[in-house]
Amino acid sequence: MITTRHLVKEFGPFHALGPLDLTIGTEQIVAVLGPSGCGKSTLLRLLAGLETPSRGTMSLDGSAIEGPQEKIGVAFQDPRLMPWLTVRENIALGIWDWPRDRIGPAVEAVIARVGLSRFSDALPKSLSGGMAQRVGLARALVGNPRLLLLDEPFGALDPLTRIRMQDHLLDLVDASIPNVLLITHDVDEALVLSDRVILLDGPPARIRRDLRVDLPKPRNRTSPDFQELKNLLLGDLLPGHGDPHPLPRTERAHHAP
Amino acid sequence: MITTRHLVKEFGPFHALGPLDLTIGTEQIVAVLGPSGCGKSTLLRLLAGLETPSRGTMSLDGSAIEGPQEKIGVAFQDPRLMPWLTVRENIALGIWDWPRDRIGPAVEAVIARVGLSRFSDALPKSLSGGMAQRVGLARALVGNPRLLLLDEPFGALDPLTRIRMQDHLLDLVDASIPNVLLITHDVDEALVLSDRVILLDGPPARIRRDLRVDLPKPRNRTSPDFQELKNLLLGDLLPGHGDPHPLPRTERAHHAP
Amino acid sequence: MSLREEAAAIRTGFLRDRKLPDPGVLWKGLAPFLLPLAILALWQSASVWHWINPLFLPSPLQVAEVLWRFFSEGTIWRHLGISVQRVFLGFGYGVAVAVLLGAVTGYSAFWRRLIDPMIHGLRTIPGLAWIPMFILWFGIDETSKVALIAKAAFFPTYLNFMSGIVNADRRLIEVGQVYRMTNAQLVRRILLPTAMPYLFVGLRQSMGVAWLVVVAAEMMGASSGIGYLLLDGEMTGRPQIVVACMIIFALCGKATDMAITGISRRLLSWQDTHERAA
Amino acid sequence: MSLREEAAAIRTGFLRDRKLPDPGVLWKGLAPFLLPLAILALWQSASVWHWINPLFLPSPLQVAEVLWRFFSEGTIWRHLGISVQRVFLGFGYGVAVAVLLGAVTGYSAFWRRLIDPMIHGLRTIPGLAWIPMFILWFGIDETSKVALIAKAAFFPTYLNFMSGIVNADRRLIEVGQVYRMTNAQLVRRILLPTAMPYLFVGLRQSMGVAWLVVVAAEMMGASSGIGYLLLDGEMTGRPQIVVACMIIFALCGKATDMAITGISRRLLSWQDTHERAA
Amino acid sequence: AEELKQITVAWSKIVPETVLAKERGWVEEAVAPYEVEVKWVESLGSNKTVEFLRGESLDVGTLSLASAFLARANGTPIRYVYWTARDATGAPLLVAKDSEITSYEDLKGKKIAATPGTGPHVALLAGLKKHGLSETDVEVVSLPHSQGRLALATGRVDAWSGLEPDWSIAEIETGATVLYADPELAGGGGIAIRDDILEDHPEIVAAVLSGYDRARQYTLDNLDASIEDFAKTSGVSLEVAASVVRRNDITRPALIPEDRQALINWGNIYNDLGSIPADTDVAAVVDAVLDYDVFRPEGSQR
Ligand SMILES: Nc1ncnc2c1ncn2[C@@H]1O[C@H](COP(=O)(O)OP(=O)(O)OP(=O)(O)O)[C@@H](O)[C@H]1O
Ligand SMILES: Nc1ncnc2c1ncn2[C@@H]1O[C@H](COP(=O)(O)OP(=O)(O)OP(=O)(O)O)[C@@H](O)[C@H]1O
Ligand SMILES: [Mg+2]
Ligand SMILES: [Mg+2]
Repeated sequence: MITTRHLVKEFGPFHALGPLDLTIGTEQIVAVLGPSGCGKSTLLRLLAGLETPSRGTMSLDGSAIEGPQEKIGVAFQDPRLMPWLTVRENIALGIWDWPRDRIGPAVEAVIARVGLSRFSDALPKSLSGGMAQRVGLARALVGNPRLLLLDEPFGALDPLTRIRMQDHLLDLVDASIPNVLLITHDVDEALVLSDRVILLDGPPARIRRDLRVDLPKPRNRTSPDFQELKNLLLGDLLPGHGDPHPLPRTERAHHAP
Repeated sequence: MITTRHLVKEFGPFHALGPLDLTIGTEQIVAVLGPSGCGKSTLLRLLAGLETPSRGTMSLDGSAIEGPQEKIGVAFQDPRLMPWLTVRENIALGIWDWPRDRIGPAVEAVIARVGLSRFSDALPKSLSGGMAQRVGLARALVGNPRLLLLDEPFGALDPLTRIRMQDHLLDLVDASIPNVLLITHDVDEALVLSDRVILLDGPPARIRRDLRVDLPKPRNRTSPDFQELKNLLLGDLLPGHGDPHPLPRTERAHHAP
Repeated sequence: MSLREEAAAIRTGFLRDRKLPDPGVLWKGLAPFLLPLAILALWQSASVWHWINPLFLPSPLQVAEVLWRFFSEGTIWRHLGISVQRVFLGFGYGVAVAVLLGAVTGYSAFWRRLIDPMIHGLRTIPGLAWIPMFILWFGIDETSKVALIAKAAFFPTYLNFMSGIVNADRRLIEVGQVYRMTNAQLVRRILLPTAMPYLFVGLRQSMGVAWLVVVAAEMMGASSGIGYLLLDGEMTGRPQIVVACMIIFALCGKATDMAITGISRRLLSWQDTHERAA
Repeated sequence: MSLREEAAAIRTGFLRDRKLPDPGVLWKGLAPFLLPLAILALWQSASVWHWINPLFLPSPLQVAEVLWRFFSEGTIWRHLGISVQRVFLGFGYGVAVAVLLGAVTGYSAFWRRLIDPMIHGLRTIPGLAWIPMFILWFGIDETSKVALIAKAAFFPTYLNFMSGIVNADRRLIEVGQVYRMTNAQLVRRILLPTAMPYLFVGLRQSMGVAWLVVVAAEMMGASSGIGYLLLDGEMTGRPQIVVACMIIFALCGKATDMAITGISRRLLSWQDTHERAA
Repeated sequence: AEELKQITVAWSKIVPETVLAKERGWVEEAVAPYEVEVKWVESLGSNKTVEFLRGESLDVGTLSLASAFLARANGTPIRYVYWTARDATGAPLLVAKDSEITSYEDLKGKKIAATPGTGPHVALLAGLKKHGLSETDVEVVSLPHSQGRLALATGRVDAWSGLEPDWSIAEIETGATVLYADPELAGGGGIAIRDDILEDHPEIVAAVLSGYDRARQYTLDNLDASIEDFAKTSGVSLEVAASVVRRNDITRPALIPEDRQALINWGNIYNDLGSIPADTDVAAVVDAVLDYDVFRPEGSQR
């Protein structure tokens, strides 16, 4: 349960976000969409307690967020691995305060799920981009957080790996994670995974559309309801979506008959 | 014109790539697809002259590649901006050896094309992920290279910005850039932009499929030819694509009737 | 603004910035002086209640008297001037050579293999042992003093700068390589800026060391300078002069250190570091 | 293998690794000795052809004689042993305090404001001026010598380590904060490893400085040690002893430096730096 | 020989005559006819002076007799030509006020401070030998003179072999007393000159010495004023200055044959100590370093 009231973030003279009033309740996965640089990561960082708001308040499960809260998992936009730790040790950082005998099995399990068992002793400098991203994701997931903040977690993954990771996320959400905030640029991904889509505009980030996704799960991408929602969102994201003229050429081609 | 013969790359005991025999001739844009960690970036880095092959040879326009060659533009998988330089200065690095009075206009032009005119004096630490990626892209483009090596250059961009960038790339290719090697995870993007798609498997990276894309330009995503190629590639990338059972649940949903 | 809103605004710092004086500013300004003042108080008590033999540690009052005399008579300025000149010249020469050599050995493995091991051997030869050679090579005038200071100032900057370049991030260097920068360009545009944080640590240490060896340098046939004053106080058994000189050294050192950190803060503002709270 | 393939394989290094001896290995092994040997040759020529007054610079032969006597008579071992002990103890204490304090002031702005400015003032007070106080506080036995060395060894490690922590990448620190690490954990798991490259530069300098101040420390109530030997040679005007001691200092310093860099290479193998070619 | 354009001469705060000569410009006056410039360099102790002489950065230095011997024996070509002050004894061994040590024998197992290589150190070792003790019966700790004085005052050492002005400071400020001083090691300080200067420019050297000697004469004639001057320039208290100046014998500046034996005594100890090459002919070195002819005051008995 997240609430923000008149939340504003300024970096010096630069107005990056808000005022934002937002309430996230029982929706398990909330997807956040928006143009590059609009303030999505800033919102996520505020909720993670890593930025202090310039004005306004925010709270998680009733208590004010004034710094990093307990049991939150964050996958940053960049992998942020400790270069001196192996894959296994990097993931273990997410549960550093667990009893020692529980850390090992938990880490091995999540390493297997992100498909990096062969690389558990590798150092970050020898990982590929997508592998590093999965390690960052694994570190966010391993602690069974009550709130999971994911900043474009699947951006550097190939289709199959991406689907596997999405599945793993859905499994975890079914099992234990009550709230997920997922930043993505992929409208399909947002509609397949989430219960609600928040479309931001900015900077400064403001809510442009707040969409409940009430489609049955698992989602059917070819259903008319799905297509309707998708067109709605694409219409917001791509000005002139639908009519051929003001669009750039690749998009024009996309929608040619 | 790129040729590799028996190209092999090993990192210590780890066999990352090859043996790879590849010839890229008149195709303007070649897309490289493949699972995460299969060796795509390694191939690109070899061609950029940043890694020495363990075995085999490679050549560009007839002369052996034994280090970075002249007039090559590279957008790395991570933005790699110099943290002490502004956006403008970072982009100018790509043409540091140009006469001073030509640098300024060239940089301003490309900044405008990547949509960062407002931020030309910003330092990297105050950029969003997608903005940083565009700066990295701009640095690769600014010098009118004869070979452009792009490692997932649009991964962190929203749909509209992505389309704008793709368009810009196509404009440049039409105007002046003879060869582009584009690594991407997006099958649609590969088919919309490229003349040839190389699908890698690995590690070690080997060519699994080498596909000429002979569709008319601009590409029509809804045409049956396009769909056929797309299904072919997805079939390679997603094992069991087409039959419902062995697939994970999101993909299953995707292809439900 | 509603009462509740105002409360929230105050809590989140919106109003505090505008209306109330920030206690943080006061603390930031005063903090550096608390410890020296505490030590001064302790020292004063020690001499009032005779905890310490005054032969060793003169009272603050005695020292203050000496300082007062130094500055009111104005004799100190000549000494200070010449010492500052020696320190700055020695620092300048030492650091210039260190930056040049550090760039070369940091960047080129060839030169590093050839020169660097030797330098680390020389680094641990005590200054005292060099003095006869410096007298031989440079005589006993200003040259030898400046050279001795330069030699000492060389090492910290060299080692730090060289390490900064060796430790530079491969990923940024590759950018320069892809765009076929010449070695000089690579050093100037990429390695030097990346190594800047190290360089400044080195410069701060070199400056500190330059002040430290002034005394040794002024043992070499000087009759002016703060180091000379200190030596003189020591030889003729006047601890109050020694302590007064120590204080002057501390203040001079502090002043030059603040100048360097001031410059570094400006030049390194691009760093994405974290100002951690109390 | 075809002829063309073989040629290509040799060119790309495939075969060379296996069949031909690598000239690089020889060069790497010999390079560090070239410069010292050149200097030795120069020195020998200088004394053979009398370029330098032998009063100042004894001939290599004279120095070798002294060294030979030192080692054949065995007296040197006692001196070397006691000096090594002083250096190691002083280095150990100084560095331990530096790491602790550096972690605290590097991490906490509160403590940094309070303590750090004072330390940089103290840093520039010459060692000579401290000696009376060290005698007062620690007497003239081993304690005061070790303390003087520890004081000198403290500063480089402190400044480097503190700077390393202050310069730490915000993005990695945030990871620790998100997972609510305690301050101690954050320092141990994130700040300390990030600051490690700086720490090792500091350690190398501290060790160097420890060797440098042995002489000053052994001025203070010693009757053994390499520094004492050097002083004695100096006071009685025997340059061959002075130079012999300088060589011993250089070798000792080099040995300890190599030990530290060896450890650092091992601990820092995770770094993504670039080994640049000649 | 080349023309001499400049002559570098030493002064020392603890040798009042040199200060006087420098401040009044008497040396400059004396060498004026030869058109040489005078450059003054302050001496911070005998061994520094030797270093400067050896490095040809100094032509005329002030140092102790024993140091001149040591330098010569170790190959520095200098000659000792003039006494600025004679001591009746070698450096004294001092003990703290009310010390329980009343005889040399009490020193057994005690800590004694001295600066290695200096006259006081040698005097200490000679004294030990004379009293049937060896270096290993006591603990000799090396400390610079001023710190030895402090160490004695604070009880860190039991005895200290010292030198002026620390000797007087210790006596006056902390009540230290002399336990023993050896008349056979009579010595003192004076002027030494590099051989080459002496050979090439004897007349200029003579002129410099006459400048120093004028200051000595003046001091003898105006003792109280000199003490005050000395206190002022050196920074020691008036009482200490008086003690130092009065203890110095400045009435006999010329070298005399009796000086030879005193220096041979020093030389033998240095030889025993190993501070000079083992095969040194002490007497020969003494004869080489002492030069009786360079300075002759008008109307002296020789
Ligand atoms: N410096 C290195 N040392 C050791 N192994 C490496 C190194 N660089 C890459 N590898 C390994 O080589 C393989 C290929 O890496 P590469 O970066 O080329 O993958 P990729 O295809 O670009 O993957 P992604 O799509 O995730 O970026 C990976 O398994 C990686 O672990
Ligand atoms: N530390 C900072 N200092 C100044 N400006 C900042 C800072 N961090 C972010 N900004 C600015 O705030 C705006 C929003 O940044 P943010 O990272 O939240 O974007 P985003 O929506 O995540 O974009 P992307 O999709 O490209 O990652 C950007 O214009 C950025 O320039
Ligand atoms: Mg972002
Ligand atoms: Mg890659």
